[in-house]
Amino acid sequence: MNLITKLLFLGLSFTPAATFFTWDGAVAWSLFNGITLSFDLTPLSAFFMLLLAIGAPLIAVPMLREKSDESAYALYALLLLGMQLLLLAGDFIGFFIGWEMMTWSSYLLLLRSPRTDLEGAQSYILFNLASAFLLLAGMLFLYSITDDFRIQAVDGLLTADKLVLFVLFSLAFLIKVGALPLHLWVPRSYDQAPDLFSAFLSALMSKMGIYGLMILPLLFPDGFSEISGRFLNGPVAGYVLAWIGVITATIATFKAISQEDMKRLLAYSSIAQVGYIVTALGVGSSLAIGGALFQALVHTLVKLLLFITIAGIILQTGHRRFTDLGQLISRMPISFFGVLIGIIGLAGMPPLPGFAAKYLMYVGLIEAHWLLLLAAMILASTASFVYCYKLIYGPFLGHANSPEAKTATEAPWQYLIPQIILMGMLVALGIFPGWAIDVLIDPVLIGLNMTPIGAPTWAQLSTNYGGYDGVVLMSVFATVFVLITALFLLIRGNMHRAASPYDLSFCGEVPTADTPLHYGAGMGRELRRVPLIGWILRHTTTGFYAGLTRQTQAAAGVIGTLYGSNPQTWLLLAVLIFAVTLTIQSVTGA
Amino acid sequence: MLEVLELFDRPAVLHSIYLIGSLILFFIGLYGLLAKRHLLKIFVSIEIMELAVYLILIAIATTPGETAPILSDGFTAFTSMSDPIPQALTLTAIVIGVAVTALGTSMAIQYHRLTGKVSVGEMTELKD
Amino acid sequence: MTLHFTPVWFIAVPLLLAFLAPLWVRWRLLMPVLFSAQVALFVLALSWLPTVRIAPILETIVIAPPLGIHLHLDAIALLLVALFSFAGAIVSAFIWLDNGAAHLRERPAFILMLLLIAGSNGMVLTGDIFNLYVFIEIVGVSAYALAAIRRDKTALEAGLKYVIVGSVAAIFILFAIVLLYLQTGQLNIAALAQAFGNMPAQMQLLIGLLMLIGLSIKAELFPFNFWVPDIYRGSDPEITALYSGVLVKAFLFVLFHLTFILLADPTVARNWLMALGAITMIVAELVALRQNDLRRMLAYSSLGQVGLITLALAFASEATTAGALFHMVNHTLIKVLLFLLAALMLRQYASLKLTDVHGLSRTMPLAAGLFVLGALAVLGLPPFSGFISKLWILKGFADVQTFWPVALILTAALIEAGYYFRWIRVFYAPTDALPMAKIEGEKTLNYAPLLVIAGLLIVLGVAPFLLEDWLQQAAQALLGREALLNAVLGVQP
Amino acid sequence: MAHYIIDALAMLGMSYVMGFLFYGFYRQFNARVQRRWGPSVFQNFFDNMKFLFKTETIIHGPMFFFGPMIIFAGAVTTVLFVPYLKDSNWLQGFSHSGNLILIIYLLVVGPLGNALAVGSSGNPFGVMGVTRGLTRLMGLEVPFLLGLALVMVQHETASVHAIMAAQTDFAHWNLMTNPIAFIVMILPFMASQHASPFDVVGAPVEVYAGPRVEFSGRLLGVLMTQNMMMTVAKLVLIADLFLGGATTIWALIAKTFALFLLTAAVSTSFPRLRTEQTVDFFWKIPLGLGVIGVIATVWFPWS
Amino acid sequence: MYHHEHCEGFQCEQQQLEASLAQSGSELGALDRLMAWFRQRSLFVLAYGTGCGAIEMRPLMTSRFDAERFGIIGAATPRQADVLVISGYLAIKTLKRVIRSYEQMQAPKYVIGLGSCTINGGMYWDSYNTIKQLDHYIPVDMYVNGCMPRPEALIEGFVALQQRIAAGTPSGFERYRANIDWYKANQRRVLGDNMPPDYTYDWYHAGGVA
Repeated sequence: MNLITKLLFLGLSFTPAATFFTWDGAVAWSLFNGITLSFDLTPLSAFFMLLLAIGAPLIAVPMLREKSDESAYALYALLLLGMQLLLLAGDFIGFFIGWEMMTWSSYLLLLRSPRTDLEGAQSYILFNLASAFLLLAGMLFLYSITDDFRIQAVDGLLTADKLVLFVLFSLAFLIKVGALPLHLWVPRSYDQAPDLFSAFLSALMSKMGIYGLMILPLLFPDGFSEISGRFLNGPVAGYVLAWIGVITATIATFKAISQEDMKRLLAYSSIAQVGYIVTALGVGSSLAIGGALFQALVHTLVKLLLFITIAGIILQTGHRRFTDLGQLISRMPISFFGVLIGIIGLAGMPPLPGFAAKYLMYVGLIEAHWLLLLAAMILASTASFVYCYKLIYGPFLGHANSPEAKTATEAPWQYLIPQIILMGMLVALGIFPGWAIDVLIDPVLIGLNMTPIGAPTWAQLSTNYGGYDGVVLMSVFATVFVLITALFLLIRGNMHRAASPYDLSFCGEVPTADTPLHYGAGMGRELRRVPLIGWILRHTTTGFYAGLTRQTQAAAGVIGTLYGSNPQTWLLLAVLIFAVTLTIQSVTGA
Repeated sequence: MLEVLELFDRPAVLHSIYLIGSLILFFIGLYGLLAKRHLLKIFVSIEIMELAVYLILIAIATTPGETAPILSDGFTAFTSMSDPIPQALTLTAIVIGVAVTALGTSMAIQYHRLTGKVSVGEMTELKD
Repeated sequence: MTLHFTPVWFIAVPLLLAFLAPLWVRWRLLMPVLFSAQVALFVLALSWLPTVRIAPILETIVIAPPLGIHLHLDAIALLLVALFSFAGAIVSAFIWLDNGAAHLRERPAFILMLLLIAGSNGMVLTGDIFNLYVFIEIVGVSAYALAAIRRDKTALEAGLKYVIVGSVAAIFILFAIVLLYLQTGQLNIAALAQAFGNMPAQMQLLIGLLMLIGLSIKAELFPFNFWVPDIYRGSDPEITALYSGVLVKAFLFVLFHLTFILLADPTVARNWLMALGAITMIVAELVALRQNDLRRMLAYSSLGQVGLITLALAFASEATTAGALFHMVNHTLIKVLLFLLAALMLRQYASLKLTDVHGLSRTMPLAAGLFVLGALAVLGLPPFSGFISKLWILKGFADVQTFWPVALILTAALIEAGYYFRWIRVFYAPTDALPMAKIEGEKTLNYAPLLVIAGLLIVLGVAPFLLEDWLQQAAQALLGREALLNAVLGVQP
Repeated sequence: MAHYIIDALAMLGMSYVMGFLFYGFYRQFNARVQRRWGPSVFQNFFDNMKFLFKTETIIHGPMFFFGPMIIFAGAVTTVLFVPYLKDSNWLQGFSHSGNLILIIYLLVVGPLGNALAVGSSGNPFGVMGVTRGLTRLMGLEVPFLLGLALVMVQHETASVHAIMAAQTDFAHWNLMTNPIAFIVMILPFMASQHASPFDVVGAPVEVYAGPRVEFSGRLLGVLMTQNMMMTVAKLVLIADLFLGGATTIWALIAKTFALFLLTAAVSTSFPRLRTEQTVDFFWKIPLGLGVIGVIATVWFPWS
Repeated sequence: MYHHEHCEGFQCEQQQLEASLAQSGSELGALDRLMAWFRQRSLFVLAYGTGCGAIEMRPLMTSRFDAERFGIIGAATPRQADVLVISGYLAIKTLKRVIRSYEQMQAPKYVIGLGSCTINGGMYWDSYNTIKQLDHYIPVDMYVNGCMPRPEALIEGFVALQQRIAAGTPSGFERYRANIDWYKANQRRVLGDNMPPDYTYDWYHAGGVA
């Protein structure tokens, strides 16, 4: 029974893949009053469907390790259903239905974690519903103008209408991707969700926001071009969006550096990474959109890998804070490589594909001559090195800081299989960036009526600003690495391994187990002394939202006093209103 | 003197008097409803208000000189008879009103037995 | 002898069955009769659907309108009657299957519930305004008595408060009817409608206001709905389900029926009623944020939905009206579901305070799941039917570029989400406490009626076109003043 | 194939020789400024050889060993992706398969690999140094890349070859046509060479020698070697980008030496900055200049 | 060059220790000579001032004496250092740190004893908490006497050390490795239970290769 349920669940997790591979032809479903839902797979939605198809089974595999939990499985299936509906939808109603199903089923999955507190759960659902309702408002606005719920209906609107739609939709989707200052829910929920579900949230659900944002370039109001033409090579709205993205990326990166909890760090890093995508979408050129798609792909793979690996660590040690872990490299070597590959991808280092994505986005920005944005983006992406380093140093290097970290063993195979698959995918993508361009991204660009980027060979990433060859790069690096290592080992001499982890040059002192040798949480603390970063880290939006909640509650309290318990008061009020209305109406003469 | 009495026979005057009287009654009831705390007094007030409304109906619908709407004693046509409908309505309404009042008072008595309270203001059990 | 089906049955059958109560008691058939009566009425209503779609049925009693009393069965009346019988059937099935509340399974409750349904049906069906008053009072009396039927302190307090407020509301209505009669000499609503425009404006205003306030108190509109939370908190949840699901809907119908019929131009009252609805909605949702008792919270949520329905109905466009009627249906289903769940939870937990139901999903997983479903539906989240009806309403507003109600409705929904999800989170909160022992009689069969509703919510959410035609006809019937006047006044005995 | 191998070896050899000679010169220069005699020009070579010939080397786990290998591989890759000569078949490495942005990122690969080794050593002082290094990187990379981006925008390409080819004569050197980019970029460039006054990360007396605290013997030798080669690669890159590249080896040496002299002059003249001062400095002065440069060259293209 | 051909008193102890090591300076191969030359040309001195002699170390690096021209430069961590200069008296407390630092230095490594205190206790000859004779505890390659010796003397000491290295003379670290038990016994005599942990030298016992 247990096994059958699990197998069924595993099968369910392949539904996106099944949809992706077997979908043919459009499907329509009539709702009411002339509203018809149409479903079809466009190149763009196929791209995101592919991400889903990759991600869903990979998260399902480690989930099988837990005790079989039917309701969680059911919710997960609903979530997948919602996301597929969303991606397939050809009109906004279907999109909204999928969007909402995704929202509430993910919320219910979030509740299954014992760590979810009231604030986390509430902020998750309220922000997401706010996003959904903004989307609904935008849909209705569009409908009121065009009498049409189809997504293509946004073409050819007036500037003012476009502006309204742009604001509504971008707010909706920016909440979903967690752009500042609408990101409050992201760190909380990613942190508190069940460990594997965090992977889903970060890797896949944030991509749905990106999918939504992809329609925004259609909506850029073009009325300001005469003002902006001189300064900007592009629409003002795109410029604003790009700045939102890059500010999000920068601030979230600094916040990530200052986190002391692995999952919170990854949450902020998700915000930052998605911020790059928003920036690239703001640029809106084919290079930048290609970069955004590439980044979406890479970020999906990387975050899946990292969250699954971290989940494995948490499973094995029960700890999640950098201060409690350490020195797992020898005990969890595969996980170490998982995180290593993950952070290399995250930091956008060559030769892994994170670099290809960043390269496309940078070139997109340079091509648009948006250099200040480029500078800010570089700031964010170099600052991300710090948190990447923290992420690998904290758990794996340094010294074990808790009894569990000293005795942990490698994560179970259910966790390792997805890790290994994802590592393989990342490395392969890094070697063959041209393949991703050619096979995955160019069809989408063609589908969006944009110039495809094109790739001369599968190994080459090529733009009109120049490109690079993944195979050459990888082989040079690997050859040198192998040669120098071999050379070094050949003339090995008296190389010996320290007999104790405490054999450190420690100013002549002898460190012991009690000496605080692990630098895990302290990393990044000194960044506060840099004025800009210190300022950013001192400020949060929590206060604002808490204040808003407080004010609403207070208002509710004030109005609530009307609802007393004395029937005479109720009647007195009714009679008074009657009298007053009657008098006013009689005097003014109705 | 007679003219004065005749004046009273005129429907408009008579109706005004009835109307004013009923309205006074209505407001007495309303006052009681809003100002008195005792449950039974409140029901009495409600009953007074209701009666005031009935009075208005009966009084305004009837003009002096009309006879009761009963077809007997050789009366074969509905001439100069008062409108029968208001009376029927009033009778029905009175029945309903009695039912409501009876229900209310019985509840009030039971409530008093259970809690010993008679005042509306003391009914705060339901407030959180 | 062939049975002649007439709309009177919707009123007469429950009344008759209620009067025969001693018989059912002797035969121990109270609950089966209660349930099967409602089911029969529901089936009857459905079987009439094809007929009514073609033309409304006018059942005259003795003489033709405007002099005689008549019942008017058109699409909307049929919709509501079917809805009321369905809600009644669900509630009675629940009471039957659930052996918790003994006092609801006895004769008084049986009679009162039948009376309540009969009265509600009568309110919907009748074409005579005094008849309407009588039905309002029948419903009122049975509702007051049902509120107090548990006969403990809280129930009696609720009953007393209800009596006081309800009878004052009835006096307002009666006053308005009296004035109407005195002005026109008519009691037939259609005839009144023709004469209403000829009355002096001051009188129109006075009557309108009296009627509005009387019905607003009954139909729970702000600022006349302060009584609602107390009553909902004090009486049994099963009964509350009927209040929220049946009673309020009947009064809402009456309010708008009269508005649309009496006023030749409904736009006169539009702004008033829309404002009333909007304020009701916002205020109720806001206040609900701070409620710590489940039943009070549900009461406020009910108010909020009533506000929404009012807002949509008052706009008097066909799309919003149809949407609002659909929302009425959905809201009835949802609130019956939620209140019956509250009843089930009350069996298990001493109180339904926020702090007492932590981790409820451990002990009552199905109840918690159904609560989630109900909450999602009431918030208007797909794929449940609440979404469709809200979308319908919003689309109706968007059709004519009226955006402030859209903004208000969405804001209200957001606030509503704030408290519903707080409760859900509490239900699913991790607790250290061991799961409570299951009480006796807690069985899955109890949930059967609730599962029916849940299934219906999903089916209607996925396939709303099942009800589409009916709803649109109902909306046309509600808004079609001329058609109704012609139909009623043109008929011959 | 053989061409590539010989070419690569030549590039590496040239980088190494130029590297230790430049550093030797720097020590001489520094000593003369301080009115000392100073060590021999070959002193860095001696030091490096001494470390490479140490008979004992301690390691702290496999990652500690692979870190220096990664950094060395990164340095070699960087060297091989920078074209040393203009209009020549030689000393090109694999630069046709790369571009400027790739090179900039390759510059960072090695240090990050090394950071893993430092972390693996378990010495908190080393990690502290790494953090400082990453912080400094965060500070310097923004103006550095902004300066290079100005050049890329100017030539509408990210290819080093194309940028080199566009600078036909002295008047068309980017130093002349886009001086603001050079000014923006040059100070961060010095910092990326670990030159004083931005050398707080690895200076011997700052938190115990920084990231290299645990490295000893031959591993330290490897680190020194790659540092010299990397320095030369960076100098060549800047010479390519701003000084019009070089057609002969002598021109290359002259141009890189001129750049190195500039660095050395700055280094000997200014006292060391703390990490956060470094970052703050880069975000104020060079970045501010960069913003002015963007406004001047992109928003208001006079030319 | 103040180098004695004949041993006197306690110096004989050291010569006896050295006697066991092969005198192989003249047998150096070409590569070995090159390596030795590089080594002597580049001496990194651990910046560790144990006593008052540390004050004499500073001028050594400055413009006036400029030790850098001999390839002598300071190093912050023992991992990178080649030469440990014991600058004067050595308190027992400091001895523990000195031993630890010395063992953390990577071979080839050298020790220079600075001043009289390292030779025979000097003016602290009767102090209860300084050691009297440094080469009982760690092997000394070169003594520079005086109290304190001037930087010139220090330079001369360094130069002498360089010559020894270039000649391939067996160094202290080999002696230390060969006679580790003797040194440890001496150290334990003064340090008692306060010995530094033994994982830094344990592998000497396994033939010097770990």
